[in-house]
Amino acid sequence: EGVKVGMITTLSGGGAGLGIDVRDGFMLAVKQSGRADIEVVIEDDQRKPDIAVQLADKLVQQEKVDVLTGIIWSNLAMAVVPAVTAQGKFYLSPNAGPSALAGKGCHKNYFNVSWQNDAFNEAAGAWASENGIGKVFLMAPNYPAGKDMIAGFKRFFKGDVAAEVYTKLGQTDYAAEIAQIKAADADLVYYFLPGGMGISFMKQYAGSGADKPVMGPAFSFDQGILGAIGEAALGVKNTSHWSKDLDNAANKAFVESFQAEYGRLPSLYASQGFDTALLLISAMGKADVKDADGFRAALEAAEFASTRGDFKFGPNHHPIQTIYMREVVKEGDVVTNKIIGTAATEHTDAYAADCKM
Amino acid sequence: MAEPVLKIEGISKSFGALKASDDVSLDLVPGEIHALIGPNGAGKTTLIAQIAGSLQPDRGRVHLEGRDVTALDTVARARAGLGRTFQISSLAMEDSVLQNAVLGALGARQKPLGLFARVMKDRDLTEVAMQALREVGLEEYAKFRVADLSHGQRRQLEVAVALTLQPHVFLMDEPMAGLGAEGSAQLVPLLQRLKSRAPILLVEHDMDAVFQLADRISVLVYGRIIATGTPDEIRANAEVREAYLGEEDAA
Amino acid sequence: MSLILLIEQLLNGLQFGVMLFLMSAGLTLIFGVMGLINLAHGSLYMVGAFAAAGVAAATGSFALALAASLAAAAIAGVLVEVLVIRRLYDRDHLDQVLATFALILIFSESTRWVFGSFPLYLDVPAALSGAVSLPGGISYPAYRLAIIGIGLAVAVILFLLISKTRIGMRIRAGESDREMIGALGVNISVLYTAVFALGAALAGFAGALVGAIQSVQVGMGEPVLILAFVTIVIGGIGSIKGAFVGALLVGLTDTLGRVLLPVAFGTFMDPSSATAVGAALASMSIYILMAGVLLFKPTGLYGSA
Amino acid sequence: MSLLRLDHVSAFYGPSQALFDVSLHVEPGEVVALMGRNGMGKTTTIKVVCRMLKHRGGALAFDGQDIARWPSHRAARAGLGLVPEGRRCFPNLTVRENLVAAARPGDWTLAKVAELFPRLEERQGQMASSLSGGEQQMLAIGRALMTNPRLLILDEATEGLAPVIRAEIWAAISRLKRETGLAILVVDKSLKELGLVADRGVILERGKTVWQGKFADLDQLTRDRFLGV
Amino acid sequence: MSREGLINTALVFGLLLVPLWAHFSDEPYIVTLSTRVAILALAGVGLNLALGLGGLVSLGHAMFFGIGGYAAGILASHAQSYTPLFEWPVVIEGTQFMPVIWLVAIVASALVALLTGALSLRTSGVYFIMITLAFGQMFYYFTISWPAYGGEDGLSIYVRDRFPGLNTLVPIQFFGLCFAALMLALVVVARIARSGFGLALNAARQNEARVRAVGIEPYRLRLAAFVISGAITGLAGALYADLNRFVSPAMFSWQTSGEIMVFVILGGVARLFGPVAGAALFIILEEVLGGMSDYWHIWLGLLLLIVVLFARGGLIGLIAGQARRDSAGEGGGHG
Ligand SMILES: Nc1ncnc2c1ncn2[C@@H]1O[C@H](COP(=O)(O)OP(=O)(O)OP(=O)(O)O)[C@@H](O)[C@H]1O
Ligand SMILES: Nc1ncnc2c1ncn2[C@@H]1O[C@H](COP(=O)(O)OP(=O)(O)OP(=O)(O)O)[C@@H](O)[C@H]1O
Ligand SMILES: [Mg+2]
Ligand SMILES: [Mg+2]
Repeated sequence: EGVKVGMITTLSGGGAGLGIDVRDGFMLAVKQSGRADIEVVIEDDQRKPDIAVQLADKLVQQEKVDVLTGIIWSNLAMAVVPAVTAQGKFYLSPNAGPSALAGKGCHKNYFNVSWQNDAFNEAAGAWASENGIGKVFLMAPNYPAGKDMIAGFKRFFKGDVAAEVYTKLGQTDYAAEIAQIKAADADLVYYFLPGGMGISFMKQYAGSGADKPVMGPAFSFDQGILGAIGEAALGVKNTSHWSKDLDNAANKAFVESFQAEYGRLPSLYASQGFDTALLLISAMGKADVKDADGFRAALEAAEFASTRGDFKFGPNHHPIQTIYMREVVKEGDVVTNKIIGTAATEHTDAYAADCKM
Repeated sequence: MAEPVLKIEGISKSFGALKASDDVSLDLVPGEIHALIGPNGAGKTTLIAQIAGSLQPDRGRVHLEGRDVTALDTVARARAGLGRTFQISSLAMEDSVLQNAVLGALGARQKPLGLFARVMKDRDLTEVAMQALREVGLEEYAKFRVADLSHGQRRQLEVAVALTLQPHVFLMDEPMAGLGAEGSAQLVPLLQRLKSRAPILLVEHDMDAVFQLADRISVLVYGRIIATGTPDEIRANAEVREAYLGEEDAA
Repeated sequence: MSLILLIEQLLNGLQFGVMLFLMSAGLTLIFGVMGLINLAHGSLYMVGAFAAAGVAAATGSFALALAASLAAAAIAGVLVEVLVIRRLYDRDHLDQVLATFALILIFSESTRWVFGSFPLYLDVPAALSGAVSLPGGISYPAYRLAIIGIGLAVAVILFLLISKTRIGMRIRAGESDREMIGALGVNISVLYTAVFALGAALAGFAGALVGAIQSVQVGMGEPVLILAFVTIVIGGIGSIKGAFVGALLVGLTDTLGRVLLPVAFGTFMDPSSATAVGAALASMSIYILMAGVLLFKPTGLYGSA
Repeated sequence: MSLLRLDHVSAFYGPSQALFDVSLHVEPGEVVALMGRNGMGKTTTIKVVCRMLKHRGGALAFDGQDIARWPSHRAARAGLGLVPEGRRCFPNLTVRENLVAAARPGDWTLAKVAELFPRLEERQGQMASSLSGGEQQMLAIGRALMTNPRLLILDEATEGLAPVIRAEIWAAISRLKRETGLAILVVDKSLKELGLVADRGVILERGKTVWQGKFADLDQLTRDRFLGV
Repeated sequence: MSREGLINTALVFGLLLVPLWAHFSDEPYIVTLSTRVAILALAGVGLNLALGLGGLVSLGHAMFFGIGGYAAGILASHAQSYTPLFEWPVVIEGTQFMPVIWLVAIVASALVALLTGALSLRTSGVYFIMITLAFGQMFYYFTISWPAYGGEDGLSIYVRDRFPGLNTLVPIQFFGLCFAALMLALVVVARIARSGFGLALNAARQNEARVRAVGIEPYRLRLAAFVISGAITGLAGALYADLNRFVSPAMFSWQTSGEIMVFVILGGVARLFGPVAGAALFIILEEVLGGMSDYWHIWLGLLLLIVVLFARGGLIGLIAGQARRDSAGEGGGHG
């Protein structure tokens, strides 16, 4: 008995790059597994929550899929996940881990294969404290995910906060904030500005004459983005559970085969898509998807060779994993990330305690 | 003389340095046609606009049937009984001729407009409207879109809409402009009849019509009234002849 | 907040305003002067940025990149005008909205098709990278100063073109009565194609200039489009002067709002809710500004009815 | 060779036919009056001549050239100067700008127009939208003259003008005719004045030419029948 | 019956029969899609009243759509968590009872329309477009950064709200509700269009001075039209919230306003059934093209372009073949 997977992800419009990477990573793993009994129905949510909800309805009601996956954005996940898990479907998150779904809103059929939103930030906070950072300047867009990220950093950071600035979602000019940074008394600038916002900020920061070191979660420094920022990002530190130079066999094979298949370097998102498919395949080997309890147990066991090395689930079905500190370097002509240390080992998210499954 | 229906006192209006109305006083008594003539740019339309309320005078008052309406806006003045025709046709171009006339009747009724009842099925309104169209000779065109009318026909409709308002005073800004001889010939007796219903303040450059129709004529030059009198007096007035009529017409 | 910082923020506001002016100049030209609502203006902006990024990557020259942005956007403008826009002048605004909305879809996805889904690299030229010191101890990015200069120059040239030249008169005449200006012997189609190309080129130029310090990616045009509309509406549609004043107002309001509002709320609220509330209000500030201006001046600061 | 020649022209507004069979010609230096009651197709004929409305049947020539397929700006450059019905000044331009926007070099200059209509010179910097009706009419005539046409087309050019000004305009038209030999096609309601300047007359009735001839030959019967006078 | 009448009848039956067929052949997604068409058409019907009849090109109707949606979302979330909405001055509880939710949605959006309309209607033309956009954007940014109801994450209604006598969770039954609401709105708008109010409103769009001169104040007409229009779109928003069992600030975004407007223009401005035809076509295109390639927006764009350029008066204008209001203006000419 095979498994029918419904993938809702962003394939058109702004942010399509992330969805395409998740899809490509996922499909690569499916292809490599050689299993003919996995059927994947892929739908484009255009990054619109209402479309995502309707696609979920379609996949559940009409396509009768067993497992859903693919969503990139927290707000879309919040729209879709509760509804589909309530209908008895499994949801495997290849990206986005809103706190609500890790804590009070956790569900036995919801598995996060990427990270809880706060994780990278918590690790960064811990790392900053350990490395003698006394005062930070914090910045994020003024929306829930932005506030979560900053809260995550502060949770593990023991020093002082020089200033906390929330910017407009989608803002492109950061001159005013950079002036504040220059004037602020801080040892480090920590920011979360996903997508184009981060690119704009980093380019403007580099040309501004400001010299405070910069750090952030991996999202703002992933491969797809580094290409656009270029050398302006050199030296920036960022936290991630994955990097293409991670030294394990699974990852090496993944990086190589991804490049061979698609002709580009894999991104964080591609690795997450890949791992998500591996998890699914590992569970299929042990139980039939129609046997929900058995299949769930198989998922919980998470016995697959993750690209990030060791992988296991915590009690709220969120990963317990090592988070690394990376630095942006130049390798030949390519600006890319290199692991320089470990920010947190066996990191567990802060919401597990609230989760009553 | 009877109590004036419309009375304006000391109206002044400037645009920058230009005095478009300069202390103008004028009245209109029941049953008369009072023609306002004067060179182009003398301030006739500006004066009409101030009487109708679309332009506020700098100074001066407008009384309608003894009531001071200076503070009222266009809408309120229309409701108080001022019926205006525009110098440049001002109609709902996509609507039919009849719809334009019904709109007038609807406004004149001064009741709530109605949200759900079919207005074109309202006998009271359509009858008033058709009557007005008949009077100007447009009844055959009732179903035409205004956009499909010729220029002259639009002028006729402009008058018809004013009729549907059943106003207490007509303000007519060049109703003859653009009408051919035939149209003028039709309009002259109509205005003659109308004046017994409500007096008419008539702005017109068609001197044949003015001398035929007017009971009184006021001449406006550079925003000032330089003469008021019967047609014969005006015709004989040297100043008017020089400023406006020219020698030939006066001859 | 220190005085120096405040001055620097004022400069930032000015600079943001000039940047907005560059984006909106072409829009107000096309929108006000030709009476056409061109939602695809943002797409032309994007075309310029992508062309610049492509050429910069191939040649390494920023000057060539700027030239390419002008050329590419102008060509795109001519194509769009000839194939689509010219059929829309006689239509009402709604058809223009729908058609140019369709153009956005086509432009965005075609660009993604050609260039992929990832942002492109475009950086400021070496000569203008880094900061210069201004009197008073302010260090300010050289590139942003250059933007201010270019924006001012464009403003002056456009203003003269529209208000003082015969071409400008014809364009404005065509706006109020296309048929009539044609009947007087002016080939308005050619003129309009040229104006549209000029507007497009300005958009593309702005896209390249701004792209160097922001991100060059698909969809970059849409937020800019809204901002540019806000700008020209505040200034009064069709008025180059209005676009300029509007841009400065928007730039200053936005910048100072971002900086000052959180501080202001901080005086009577706890810091973290003050920053959140302040930031929320700051993100609405330009819309509040626009609504406010329109309430007192229903046709914008320099608009005619 | 006729300066302007229409042979059996027909024209439509959407589905409805407005011109059925219009033939007329204007010779160089000649003033032709186009007459007819309201709605008979005078303006439509003029729109066809100026290429603002496409005609469907018949032939159309200006100065011996077939202009049937020309766009309006080309016809204008060939020498057609239009004073349209309803004035159509550019409201968002100043008086001066209205005059110079489409001007072409020739005898008519700003100074000469100012001489003809001193009022326009006084109002130079004012927006055309705020001109009085008559001032706009003067502007429209001035604007057409500034293009230095060979055939001036006047559609109700004296509508709404004060008698003195009207007389001035008629005088100006006579002068134009006499001194410059400009050909003129004129639509007007006032037969008396037309009689003073027009060499020939053409009468339209329901989109057809029903009478053409020396203006002097226009008899009372024809007037009664087609013009309602 | 006129050609347009036939099209309208066909649209009603099409919109009714397709989901019924889908229901019986177990294609629930098609029922959902039809429901979406009905709801978006309803939003468009609201806008069309302001836009088609009144000439009020509002780029802020997402505001009402969002308010309707949030009315539903907020009431339902309070009902689900058993926390009152207000405790002072009177205790107001949340509810999952649709009629109450609809009423709240209609009243709330009408009130907001009254307020924003009273201010916006002082401007006209493009300025009106932009000031309505501004109000919409204010709501958008407000909801994004307002944490109480989820901010950008939005708000889930876990179980669809209830309607007495129906099981709203069954797609076809919920569709029935939405369809009924759409039909009701169409009847209301059709009556308004032919009423004295409609005549005057329509005339005010064409010539404001004329309407004033007959003693009718255009401002009030427009304000009334704007309020009714906003209320209808607000109702659509409430239904949309229940369709998705989810609301988010995206409902307030200018793109939503734009899409509603696209439905109206696509179908035919000022045509009673224009929004219905437009919404149906748009959703069908989205479904059909969406499956074809990652770059399907290109094809969507091209199709829209073809419709505007070659089908004047929108889809209905194309089929019904009558000249639309502006097209008879000056006849042919050049260009
Ligand atoms: N808004 C305005 N701004 C400046 N000047 C104006 C404005 N409105 C009118 N004028 C001027 O005021 C004068 C009077 O104009 P008005 O339209 O009242 O003239 P009129 O007597 O009706 O002339 P006509 O017989 O030609 O219609 C004109 O010189 C005109 O240019
Ligand atoms: N834009 C239009 N669309 C449809 N029909 C029109 C249009 N313009 C004019 N018509 C019709 O064409 C016919 C001729 O109109 P035209 O304007 O040529 O008349 P005219 O002789 O100039 O009359 P007038 O003396 O009133 O100006 C009229 O019956 C009119 O109803
Ligand atoms: Mg006048
Ligand atoms: Mg005519």
